[in-house]
Amino acid sequence: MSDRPSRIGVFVCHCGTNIAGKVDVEAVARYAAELPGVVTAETYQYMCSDPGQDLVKEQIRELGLNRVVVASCSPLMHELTFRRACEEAGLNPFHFQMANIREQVSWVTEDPEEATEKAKRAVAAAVSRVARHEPLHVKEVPVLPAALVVGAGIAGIEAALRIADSGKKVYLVEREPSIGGHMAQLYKTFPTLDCSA
Amino acid sequence: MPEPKIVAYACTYCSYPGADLAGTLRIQYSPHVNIIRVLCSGRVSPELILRTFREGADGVLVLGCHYGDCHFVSGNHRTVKRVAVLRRILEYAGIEPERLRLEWVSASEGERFARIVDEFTETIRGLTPIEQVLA
Amino acid sequence: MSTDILDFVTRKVDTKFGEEVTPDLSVLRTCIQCGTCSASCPTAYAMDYTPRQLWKLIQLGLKDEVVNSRTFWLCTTCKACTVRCPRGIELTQTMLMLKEYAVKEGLEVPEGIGILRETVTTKHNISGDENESRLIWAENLERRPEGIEGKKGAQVLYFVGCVSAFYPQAYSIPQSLVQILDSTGASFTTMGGQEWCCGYPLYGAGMKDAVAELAEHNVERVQELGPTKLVTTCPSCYYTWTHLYPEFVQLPDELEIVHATEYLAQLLDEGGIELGSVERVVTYHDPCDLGRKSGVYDAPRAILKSIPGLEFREMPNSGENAMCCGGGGDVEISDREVTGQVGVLRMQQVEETGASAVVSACQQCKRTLLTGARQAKIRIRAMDISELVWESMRNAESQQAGDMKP
Amino acid sequence: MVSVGQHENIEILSHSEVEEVAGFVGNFKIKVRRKARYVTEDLCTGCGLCQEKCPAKKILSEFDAGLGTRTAIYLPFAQAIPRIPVIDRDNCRYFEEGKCGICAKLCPRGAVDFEQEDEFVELEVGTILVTTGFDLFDCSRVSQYGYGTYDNVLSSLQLERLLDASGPTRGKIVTRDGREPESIAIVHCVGSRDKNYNRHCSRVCCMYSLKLAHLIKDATNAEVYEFYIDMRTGGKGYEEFYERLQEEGVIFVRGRPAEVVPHDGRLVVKAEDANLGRLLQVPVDMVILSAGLEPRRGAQDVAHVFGLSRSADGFFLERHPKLGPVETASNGVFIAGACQSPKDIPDTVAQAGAAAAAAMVMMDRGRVTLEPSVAQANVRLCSGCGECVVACPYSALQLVEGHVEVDETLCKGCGVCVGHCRSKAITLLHFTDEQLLAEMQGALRVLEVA
Repeated sequence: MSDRPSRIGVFVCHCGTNIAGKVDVEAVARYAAELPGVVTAETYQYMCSDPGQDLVKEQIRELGLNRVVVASCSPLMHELTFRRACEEAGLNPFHFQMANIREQVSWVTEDPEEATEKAKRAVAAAVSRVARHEPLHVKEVPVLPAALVVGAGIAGIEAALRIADSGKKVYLVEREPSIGGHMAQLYKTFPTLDCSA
Repeated sequence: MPEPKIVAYACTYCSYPGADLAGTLRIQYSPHVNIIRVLCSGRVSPELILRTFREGADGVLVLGCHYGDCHFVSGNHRTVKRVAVLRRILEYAGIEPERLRLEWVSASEGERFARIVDEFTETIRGLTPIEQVLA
Repeated sequence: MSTDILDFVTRKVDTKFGEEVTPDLSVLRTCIQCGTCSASCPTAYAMDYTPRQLWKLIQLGLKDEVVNSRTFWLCTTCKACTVRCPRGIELTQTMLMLKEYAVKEGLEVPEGIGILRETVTTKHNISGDENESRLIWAENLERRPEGIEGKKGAQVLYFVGCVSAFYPQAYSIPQSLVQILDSTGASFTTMGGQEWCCGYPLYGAGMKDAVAELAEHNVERVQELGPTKLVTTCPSCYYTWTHLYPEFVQLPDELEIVHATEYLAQLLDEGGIELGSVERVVTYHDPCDLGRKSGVYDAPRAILKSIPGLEFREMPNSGENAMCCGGGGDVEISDREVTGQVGVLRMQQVEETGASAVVSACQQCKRTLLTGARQAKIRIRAMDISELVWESMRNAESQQAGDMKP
Repeated sequence: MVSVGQHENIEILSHSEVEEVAGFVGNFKIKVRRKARYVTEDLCTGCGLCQEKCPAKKILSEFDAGLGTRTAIYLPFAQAIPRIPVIDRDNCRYFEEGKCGICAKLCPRGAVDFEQEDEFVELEVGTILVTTGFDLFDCSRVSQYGYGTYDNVLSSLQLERLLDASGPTRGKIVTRDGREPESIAIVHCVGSRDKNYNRHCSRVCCMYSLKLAHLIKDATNAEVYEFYIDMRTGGKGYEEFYERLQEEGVIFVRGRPAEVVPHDGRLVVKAEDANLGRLLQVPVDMVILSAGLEPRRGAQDVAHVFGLSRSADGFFLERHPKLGPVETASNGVFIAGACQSPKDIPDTVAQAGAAAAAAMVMMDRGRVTLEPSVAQANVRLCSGCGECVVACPYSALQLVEGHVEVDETLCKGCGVCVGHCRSKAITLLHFTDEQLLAEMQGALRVLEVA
C-alpha cells in the first residue's frame, strides 16, 4: 500500500462520437471529479492519440498525480498504451486502471441516460480500485531464438522459410508423412496458373 | 421498484472479450450489469461473491470459458463446484440461489453474453431487492 | 404493373404483412435468392411465381402480388424446400401461413377449399359420406374380427383415417392391417363411426383453427376406450396426432402413437409375425408426412428388407430427398391436374428402377401414384406396405401348409 | 517445398504430432510424438524398391482423393519431402497376417523396421506458429448431390487430381468409364453458406471454380456450367479472370442446384435460374462439387494444446480482428493460414509472413516482458492444507515444510489458488482481494448516488 494519499487523475475519452455520441462525457468527468482522491477529471477527443497521451503525462507532472484512470475503450485494446504513457511520466505503470466505457457501455446501451449512469459506475469502480494499486515491476524473460511451426502446408512452409532465413532455428512439425499439405494436391493454382509444388 | 444491481465477474481470455465483442457487434443489452475483470473465473472466491451480495448486489454473474477451452487449463472446473456449493449456502441463508449464476461465454460469443445478461436481469427483476432481503 | 413499380420506389416497405405470413420475418429476410427451394419444389413448374420469387415479394411487402398468386395453394407441404434451404428459413410453414392468411382475410380461395371446411365440420370426414359408414371396408373381410369397433380396454386403437375409410382404392390398406393385427392375436379396435377426421386437411388448407374441435373429440374417444397404443396407417393422421394435437389438447400420458410401419417393424423384430416369400422387385416411396416431416425412414425399409424373395431397390430420390407424390397439402383439391402430373413424374422415377411395384406407407400416396401410373400408362403396381406384409404373411402360411403335405 | 527440405535452419519432423506444450512465452517446452514410420529415416535413400514390390497395391490413395491407388509401404506422392516411405499398418500384410515382409527383405539398406515404435522428442523454442490448415468439406454429407453414390459426381479436389499430369488419369478428364465428357457442371457453395453445414463463405471456391472451368476448357471440348449463388471475385485480378471465363464461353447460372439425379446414363442438375425465374434441368456427364473449407477435425485438441480459442465457426481466434490478426490469446503463439479462416494462397502467404515477422520481432528482441500478476504466499497465514497445490493447473505451488511456496516462473497468474484458499494465505498481485472488493464497491455505491 502506498503511503502517500491518492492523487488520482481521471481522463474520459470521447472516442470521436463512439463514446460521446451516447455517453455524456462531461457529466461523467464532473461526477468523477467529486470522487474521493480525485484531483482532476478531464475529457478529450481521442485519449489514445499522441496529444491525448501528452495530456495525461502533463497532468501527472503538473498536478503530481500518483494514480491514473482512463475511461475509454477496452483495456484489451489500449491498457498497454496508457501504462506506457504513465511510465514515461515517471509513474509506476501499474498505478493505472482503465474503465471500459465503449465496448461495454456506449456501444451496448440504447438509452443515453442509462449509458451515462453506467459509465459513471465504471469510472467509480476504476477510481476506487486504482487507489489501492501497488507498484509492480514487470518480469523480463529471455526468448529462445527458435520457433516451432505446427503444420507444413503453405502457411507453415512460408513462415518456416522466413524465420529460418533470418538465422533462427525452426522445427517444422507435420502430422502427415510428407510436408506440403493440400497445396501439393493442387494442379495449377490461381492467379498465376502455375504448378503449386 | 429500483433497477437491479448486478455484478459480473468475467475472465480475461474468454468472457471479457466476449463482452467486448457484444460491443463491437453493437448488441444492445440491459445496462444494469457492472463487469469486473478477473484473470480466470477460478479466481472468484466464495468470499468475494458473498461480499458482493453484502455490498448490495442483487445478482452476481460469474462468467468463464467453456469447459475444455479454459486458457488456464482447468481453472473453470474449480469454479463449477464452488458455485454449486455457494448456491446451497445462499439458499440456507434465505437468499434465493438464482441470484448467483455461473455461465460459460467464449471470446466469440458476443450474442450469448448479451442474452445471458438480459435473461439474468429479468430473473433478478422478479426478486425482492437484496437490501430488503438482508435487512 | 409499371405504376406498381413506381409506387414501390416511393413507398416505404410495409413489414406488417410479412410479419403475419411467416414465422419469423427476420429469418425470411436473410433469403439469398439461391432458388434451391424452387428447384426442390415438385409443383413449382405450375406456379405463377416460383417460391423464391414469392419470398422476394414478401420481403418487399408486395402483398397484392403475393395473395393473388396461386403459388401457395399449389404447395404440397412436402418440406423439401425447407430441409434444403441454406438459410434455414421455415418455407413450408410460410406457405401454410399464407393459406391461413387468405382464409382469415376472406380472400378468394380455390373452390374445393371453400367447401372443405363445411364438409369436415358437418360430416366429420373429407368425403362427405355418412360418418357411420366408416367401417364399410370391413364388410369384405373373410372374418370380421371381434371387437373391431369401439371395444373398450383394447390395447391397440387403429385410427383408420378418412381416405382409407371412404375411398375404395385404399380399402385394402385397413383390410390388410386389421387382418395382420387379428392374426397376431393383438387386442385391438377402431373407433368405427365415432372416428372424426383428424383435421389435417383443414390444417393444410389454412384452417388450423378448426382442428381443435376435431382433436378434442378424437382424444375424448381415445380416453373412453383407454388404449395404450394408437396406430395409424395414414402418415398425415400420424403427423397430426404427434405434431399438431399437442398444441390443442392434452394427450393421455400413457398413449403411445406409432405409424403402422413402426408397429410392424417392432413386431418383426420381436418375432411376432412370420413372413413368406414374395418374389418381386420393389422400390419404396417415402411419404412426406412420414419421412421428412416425422423422420421415419428406417422402419419401412427394415420391413422390406426382411421379406424373403423381395428385391428392394432405392430410387435416386429417396429418404430425405424423396420427391412428393403430388397428393399433399390439399393440392388435389386446389388443382387436380397438378397432382396428376406430379404423380406421373414420380412414377417415371419408379419406372427407372425397374421395379414391378412401388411400395409406400400412405393411402394418399398410393392413390396418387396409381392415378399417375394409369395416366402415363406405366404398368407398375402401387401398393401400401401393410398390403405387402399381409401378402407375405399369407404366403408364409400357405408355404407352411405346402411343406406339411407329404 | 524443396527449399524447406534443404534449409540448414529447418528441421522437419514429419509424421509427428505435438503432444504437450509446457513453459511460457520465450521458453516453451514442447513434447513431440514421432509416430512410427517403420522405416528408419537415417538409412532410407528413397530408392522406391520397397514400394515397387509391395503386394498390397489396391489401397485408395489419399493424395489422389480416392481416385488412384497406392501400396501399403508408400511415398504419399512422387515429390514428397522427406523422401522416405511410410508403412500403413492397417493395410500391411505383415502387420495384418504376420507374414510377407517383402519390403524388409528387398531393402538394400535394411531400413524397414517393423519393430519401430513411436518416439518422443523434447524441443525448446521461444515462439510457436500454428498453421494447421483446413479440412475440405465432405461432399457426401449433402446427400442430394449424390457424391459417393454416382460415379461421375466428383469433388473439386478430385478434379484437381484428374488434371494433374502425374495423377491417376495422367492429366485426362474422363468419366469413370473412360469417356471424355461433353458437358460438366460445377456447383458452388457445397458445404458453405449453408446453415445445415457451415454458415461461413469459404472464400476460395468461386475463384478455384473459375480456375477449374478454365482448365477444363483447356483440356477438353466440354461445355461448362457454373451454378453459383453469388460470384465473389474480390481480389487483385480476380474480377478480370471472371470476365475472361465469361469470354471463354463458360455458362453461368445464378442458382444453387437443388439436386443431381441420374437419367439415361447421364446426370441431371436441377436448379432455378434465379435471373430468369425459370426452372432448369441440365443434363451433364460430370458434376464437380466445389467443396468448402472447414476447421480441421481435431482443431479442438490443437486449441487445447496451444491455449487457443476458437470462433463460432470453429476456426482459431486471433487476438483482435484488426489489431492482432496473427496473435492469439496465448502470448508467443501465433496463427496463420486457413486454420484462422478460409483464405486463398496469396492471402495465406501474406499472413504467414506477418506471423513470421511477429514471431521474429519477439525473438530478435531476445526478451519479453511478463505480467507481474503472480501469486504470493503468506507463510504465516498458510495452514498447509494443500488444497491450492491440487488446484493449481500449472504445478506452480508446492508444500515446503508445511507451508505453500510459489514458483513464480511457473505461475501464470490465474488465481485459482486464491479462489481456493480458505485461510487467505495467497494473494494474486494486481488482482488482490482488496483491489477487487474496491472495484466492486465502487461500481455498486454509485448506484445509490445515481
